[in-house]
Amino acid sequence: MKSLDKYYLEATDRWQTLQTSSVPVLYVGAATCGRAAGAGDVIKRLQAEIRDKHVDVKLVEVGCLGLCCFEPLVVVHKPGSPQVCYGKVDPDKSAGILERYVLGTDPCAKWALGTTTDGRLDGVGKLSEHPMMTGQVRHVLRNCGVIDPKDMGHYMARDGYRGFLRALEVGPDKTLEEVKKSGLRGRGGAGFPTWQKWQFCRKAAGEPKYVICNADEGDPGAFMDRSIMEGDPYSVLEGMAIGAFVIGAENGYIYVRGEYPLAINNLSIAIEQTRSMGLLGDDILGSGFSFNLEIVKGAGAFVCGEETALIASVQGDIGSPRQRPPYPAQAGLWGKPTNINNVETWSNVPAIIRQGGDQFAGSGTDRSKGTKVFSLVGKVKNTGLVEVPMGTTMRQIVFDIGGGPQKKRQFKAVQSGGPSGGCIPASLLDLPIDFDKLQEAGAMMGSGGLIVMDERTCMVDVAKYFLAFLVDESCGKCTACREGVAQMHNVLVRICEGDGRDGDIELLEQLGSYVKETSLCQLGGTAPNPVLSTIRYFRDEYETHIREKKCRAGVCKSLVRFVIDAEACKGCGLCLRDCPAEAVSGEKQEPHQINAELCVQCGVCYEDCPFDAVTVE
Amino acid sequence: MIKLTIDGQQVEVEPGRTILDAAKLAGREIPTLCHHPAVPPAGACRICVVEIVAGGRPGLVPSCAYPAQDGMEIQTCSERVLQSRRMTLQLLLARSPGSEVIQEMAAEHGIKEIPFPKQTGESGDDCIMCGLCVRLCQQIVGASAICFDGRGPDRKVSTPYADRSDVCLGCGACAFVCPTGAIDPAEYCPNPIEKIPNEFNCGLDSRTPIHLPFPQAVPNKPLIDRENCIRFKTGGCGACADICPAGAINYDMTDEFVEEDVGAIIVATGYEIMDPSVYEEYGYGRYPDVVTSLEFERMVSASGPSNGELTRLSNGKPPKSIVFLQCIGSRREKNGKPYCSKICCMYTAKHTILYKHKVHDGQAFVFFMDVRAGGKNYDQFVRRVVKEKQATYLRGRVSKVYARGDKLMVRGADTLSGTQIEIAAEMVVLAPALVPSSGIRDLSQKLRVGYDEHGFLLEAHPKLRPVDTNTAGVFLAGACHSPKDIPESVAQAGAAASKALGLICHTRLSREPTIGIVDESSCNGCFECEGVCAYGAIGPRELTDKKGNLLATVAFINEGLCQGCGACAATCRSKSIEVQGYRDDQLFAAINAIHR
Amino acid sequence: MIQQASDSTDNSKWQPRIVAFLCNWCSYAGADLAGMSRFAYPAAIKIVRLPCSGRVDPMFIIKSFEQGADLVLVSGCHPGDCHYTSGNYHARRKLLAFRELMTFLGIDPRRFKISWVSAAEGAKWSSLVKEITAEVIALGPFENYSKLRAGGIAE
Amino acid sequence: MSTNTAITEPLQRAAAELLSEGKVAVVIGYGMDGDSSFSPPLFAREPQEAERLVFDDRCFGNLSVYLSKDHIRRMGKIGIVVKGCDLRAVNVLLREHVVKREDVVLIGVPCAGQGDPLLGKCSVCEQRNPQGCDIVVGDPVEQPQIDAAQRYSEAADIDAKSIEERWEFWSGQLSKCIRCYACRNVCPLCYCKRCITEKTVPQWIETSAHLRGNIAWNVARAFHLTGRCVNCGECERACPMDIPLGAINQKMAQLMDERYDFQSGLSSEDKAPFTTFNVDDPETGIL
Repeated sequence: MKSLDKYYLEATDRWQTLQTSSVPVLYVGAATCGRAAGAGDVIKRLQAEIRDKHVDVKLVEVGCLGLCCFEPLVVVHKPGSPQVCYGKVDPDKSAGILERYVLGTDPCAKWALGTTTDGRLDGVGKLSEHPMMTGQVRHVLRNCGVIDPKDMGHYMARDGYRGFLRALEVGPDKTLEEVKKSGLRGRGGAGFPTWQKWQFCRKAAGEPKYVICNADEGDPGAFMDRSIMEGDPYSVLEGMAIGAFVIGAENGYIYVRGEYPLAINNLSIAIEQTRSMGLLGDDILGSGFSFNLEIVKGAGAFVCGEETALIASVQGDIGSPRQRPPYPAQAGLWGKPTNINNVETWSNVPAIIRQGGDQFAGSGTDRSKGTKVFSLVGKVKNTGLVEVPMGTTMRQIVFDIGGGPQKKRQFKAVQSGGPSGGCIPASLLDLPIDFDKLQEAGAMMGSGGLIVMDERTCMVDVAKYFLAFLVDESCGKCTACREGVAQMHNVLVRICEGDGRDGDIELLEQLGSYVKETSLCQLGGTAPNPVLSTIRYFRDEYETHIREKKCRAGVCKSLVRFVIDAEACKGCGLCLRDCPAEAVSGEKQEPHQINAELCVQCGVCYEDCPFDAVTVE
Repeated sequence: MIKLTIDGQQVEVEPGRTILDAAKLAGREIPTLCHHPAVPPAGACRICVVEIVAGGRPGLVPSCAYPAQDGMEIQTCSERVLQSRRMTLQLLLARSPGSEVIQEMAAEHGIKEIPFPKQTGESGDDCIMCGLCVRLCQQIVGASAICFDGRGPDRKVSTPYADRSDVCLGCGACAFVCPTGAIDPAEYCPNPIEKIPNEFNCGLDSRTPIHLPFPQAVPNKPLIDRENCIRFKTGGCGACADICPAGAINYDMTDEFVEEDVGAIIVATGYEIMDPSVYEEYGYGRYPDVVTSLEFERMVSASGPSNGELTRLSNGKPPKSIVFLQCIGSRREKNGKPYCSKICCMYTAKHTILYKHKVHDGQAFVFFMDVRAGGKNYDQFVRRVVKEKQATYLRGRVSKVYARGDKLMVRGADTLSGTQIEIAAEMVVLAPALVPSSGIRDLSQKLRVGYDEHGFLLEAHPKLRPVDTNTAGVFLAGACHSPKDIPESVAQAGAAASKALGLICHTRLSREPTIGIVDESSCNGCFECEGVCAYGAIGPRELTDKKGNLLATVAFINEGLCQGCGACAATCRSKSIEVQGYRDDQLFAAINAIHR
Repeated sequence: MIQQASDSTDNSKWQPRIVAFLCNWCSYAGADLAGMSRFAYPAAIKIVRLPCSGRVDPMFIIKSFEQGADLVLVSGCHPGDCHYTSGNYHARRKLLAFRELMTFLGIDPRRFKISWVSAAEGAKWSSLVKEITAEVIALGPFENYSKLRAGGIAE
Repeated sequence: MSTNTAITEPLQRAAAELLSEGKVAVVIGYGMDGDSSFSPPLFAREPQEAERLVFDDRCFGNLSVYLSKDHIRRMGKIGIVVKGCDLRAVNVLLREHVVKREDVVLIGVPCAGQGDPLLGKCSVCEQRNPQGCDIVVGDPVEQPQIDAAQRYSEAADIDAKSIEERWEFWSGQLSKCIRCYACRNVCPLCYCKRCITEKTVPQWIETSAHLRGNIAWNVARAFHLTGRCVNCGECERACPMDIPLGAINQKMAQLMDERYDFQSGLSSEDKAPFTTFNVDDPETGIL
């Protein structure tokens, strides 16, 4: 076998020189979320500053560290002192940091989140001790935000492709054994043991075989896969190469949704570099194993996250699922055995092969091993990517890492698993993150979206939102999902418009169980989960909507009347100024009133009132 | 083989068969909507779900698409299955309230009303999106003219950009498989599918391009009507060839002319009935309930368009009163046929009995001139019809049939009571004149058989040789000679057959001796006779002296071919040819004898 | 009512005499049918049966006139119906040419008629004969030829 | 009487050449005879006899009459001098297999018309330059355009009379006929071994010369020449009783031309009108 030691040596020392650069280096988080927060302007400003000041400072664009609420992030490497990660760096701050810290000595501690390498910097704690980072164990995300996603050398310097080389050495059987020992289960949501899935495909008759990476990630509010692909695309490629080697597939596809252009770009660059390195293509390193990878862009259909619909889409047909069996392992892409895994599943594989399955099995619960990346969003202080070992409780994620609800609001529930998942009320916060435990609670790990909701969220409205999403995204092929979900949505719309009737809840439950049982694919199979779980834990809210025609959370427009509580109102006039319908009246410093006829229930006053004087009647 | 239990019953099926196939074997009825044997399954409508109790992933699965697996235990109507089916039907009823198929199925499953608002959308909402038509068009017919448009509840079947399709073959297969009849290919099909009227049932129902000509056809095999068959019109489809288990369909076969040298020909081309719409007073063609006796015969026949159910063509209800009008076009000097069509009186009597079988409380009337019941037991039959009140016989002609409300007023004379009579009828049956089948004139000219002005073929002699014709070897049988009923036709057919056999069973042929003979001494060899001989019976013959040198070339007549017409005799200037029996001297004597 | 020779013309004992050459398959059978159907027609007509109208030779017609025929009729099958396919077509050419020749020579063409009568046209045959007989009575005896019969030399 | 030297010499040379080369056994032509009113036929068997051949305006005879005679055909291949009208007769003989084309050598002579004054047939002649001959002697003469009215003028004169006048005319003319059968003997197309008038069983045509027999004879003759007579005029010229026989033939020729668009003798391949038919031939006057 051709050896890559020469490249490894060269890459490692290039990485070392960067880490111990005698010249200051600024790592700017330039993933999609970073750019959305303004990283692009920061980079331009820094470049201008460096040019004007004629200083020798290197700028490196890196992926996303996952601390979305603190975007844009800049990590500063100043020779002689540890790397410091600064948060919410707008262009001015970035110039300030450059001037006062990089060129000066003031570490601007108030903007710093923490140091990322060893060593002390006065006034600045360690980033790992930052509340959002403490509970996290970053295996899948270890390179994200650290390496330059367009430079394969960085990845190789941090043991990139070592797993794949080891697999080539030990052969497919041993590799599969390692994956089995690791207890790795599918991160797409179903949690099916990965080694068993690979074995089905490996044993199935039929040539050629295919491996596919499901990077459709259709759940609203889920962006873990995007960050992995943008920050560390090589891990996905390496994982797929190992999987293909075990299964005996020579062709692989990465099905990325069209809405991730940056991820597609970084992946293509990674593929190009890996191929030129000889780690992709025919007869890799003379091992006799050939593996070619291609990227297929999705056209924005949530249903294409389902494996048979995805396969149909790759084949160029309409993305609509088909009845199974036969399962894709027996007859998938063009009727040939095909193995499909999620992005996060593939990117867990290299570490398992590199460090051995036992090391991976060391973390997590007895039947859910390793870590899980969540995208923590919603009404929580610290939103962003959270990678925690299996077994961490929901409370730890929401309160410790997430910092609890915003604006001193009351925590109500957390929606886990997106449109296919269920909601977890406060009473179940101590539920550990575990495939089976979540299933029992009527929720679902799903791809990892966690949407935190506080008392200002109406659960009926949330159920309606997810159903509306599913009505649009249902492929429309089978009656159960097409008609069932639509009718459930109609019922919820009725309830939210104040036309709820007795028996609606029972009807929703009956329809829900029907759609779950009778739908052709898992989109329909899981569509009722949001409704069933909200009914299970928040039945009272449904009843108030139906009987009292009231929405306590102030969300369902036709069931809401905003009233100003005279004692609490300080007469600051904020609501009067902002009310679009001029329904608020009152003198300065005096309690204000809302004219019910004019009020259009837009909720601006209810949201903005600093003193929570606006109440829902 | 795969063994599984369906509702407790052991069944064995080959691998690859579905649970539905197994259930059929076990005699269990499972409703299907989006399933059709000729189309690959999709499991879209979910009406056929059954419950896997053991031996597979437990839960509800669509039996039409789920492969049977060894050791499976299936419940086809467990409570869980029925609940799911009821909900599916309720949802479908909400989506397509107007569809009878769904209403029927829902009623069968005990669904009274549904908890969902019924969709009131525009027409064509009978489509339950089962996708059969699209799958058929893409995978079987191969035209891919229609596709799914859109996603979710407002997904619909349409052509690309909802334009008229330029690939649709117009085969109508999608309409054929559509479970609710929601698809109307005419909307997008460039060559619209016209309904093909079923000729045998007088166009009262329609038939498909590949069809049995008529129930008792011999051989009883289907044929392909090339004008309407899509394969020949546009080269597409070919579904019949795929489905035919015997592989008997070969599109390359074409009609071919088969030439047979035969000893005898029996012409039995039968009859057609005259189109009574020429007589506007009876309203045929204007009122739907005025029908011909042939149409009536088909309507009351079990293999007819309505499987023997007699209903009015206007409103589909059984006719409570019916009037039979005789001699429509027959026995008429002006603008009609002067002859009696002979069989109408008897079949009308039969029709009154058939009518009473179909409509017990109905009343039949017959307007007649005189009942022609001359056959064996015929008159007794008619007398029984009259005596057992099957029909009221009114001797007289009908002057007019006109509509009033939903009834047909039949105004005629009853000469026995000497009064005008008007009957409110719900159906009027005309007994039109019999005419020879179309094309009889070309055939008879080809066979050189005479025919009268109505087109009936001429027998050699009405009394002495009724089955022969003037052309030797051509015989007549049945209505092509003159109107006659079945007993007479059969008798005449037997006679014709025996005559033909008599002709061809001998080794030598005896014939009239009237053939031409050449007087070689006076023949100039100009061969103008050869030009006029229609049978090519005249050829050259070389006269040589003993030493073999040619003296002259004279005409020679082949006795086998010569028919004795005498054209050559009239053309020969030197009178060197005589026709035996009509020689010049004989005719000369005849002319002289006339003047003695 | 049999049409008797009317005695209005001067030579009261003159009986019109018509010679008819009928083709065996059509006109002769038509005449036969007329008889069978009891259609009456004048007896002035004397029928000579030929296999086909194509067998008729102009000499027959001249000989008939020489023998005292006041009118000669040739009747055959309708075109297309000829039992021998084309006999009546040849006859049509020859006989029409012959009538032109008669006209040219001054012999009254009305005394030579051609007709098509099919085997089923019994009625037509009887009305045809009635018509021709009436015409020949109107024309009177065929003087031109009757004189010839006497001495051969026109006095 | 003027000898047409421009044609006579080349004619003599051609005939001598044919005879000396043995291409023909005899050359039938017109011989020089100062004191006769017409140039009699000449049978040149030796080359030197060819000098006696001549072509002038008195070569009335239609030499094709000899082609159907057995004793002449037995001589071998025959060379024959043919004017335009004679050639049409030869074409009819070829059509009726009387002689084979390869047994005869046609020597065509352009003819500006015979007789002084011009014969009737020559004034309406449309074949002054004979076509399809083996040899053509002399240069072509000018061919005037003749229309149908001129061609059938004789017949038209008689047609103009009333039917009684026609009967008077023809009964008078035909009663003159003495049944000498000169017309039959001189006509090239009357080559029957046994003529119908000689047939006695039955005797369609009475042989005595009374009007009745004569009418029958002339009807038979006219009918036998319908669609064949090429209007060479020999019958009329030969009739001792000067009966206008040509008019009858001309009438029948006019009928064939008008009705069936047929002129006899223009080619040897066409079919005689009475031996063929057309489904939609005219049917005027048929009951």
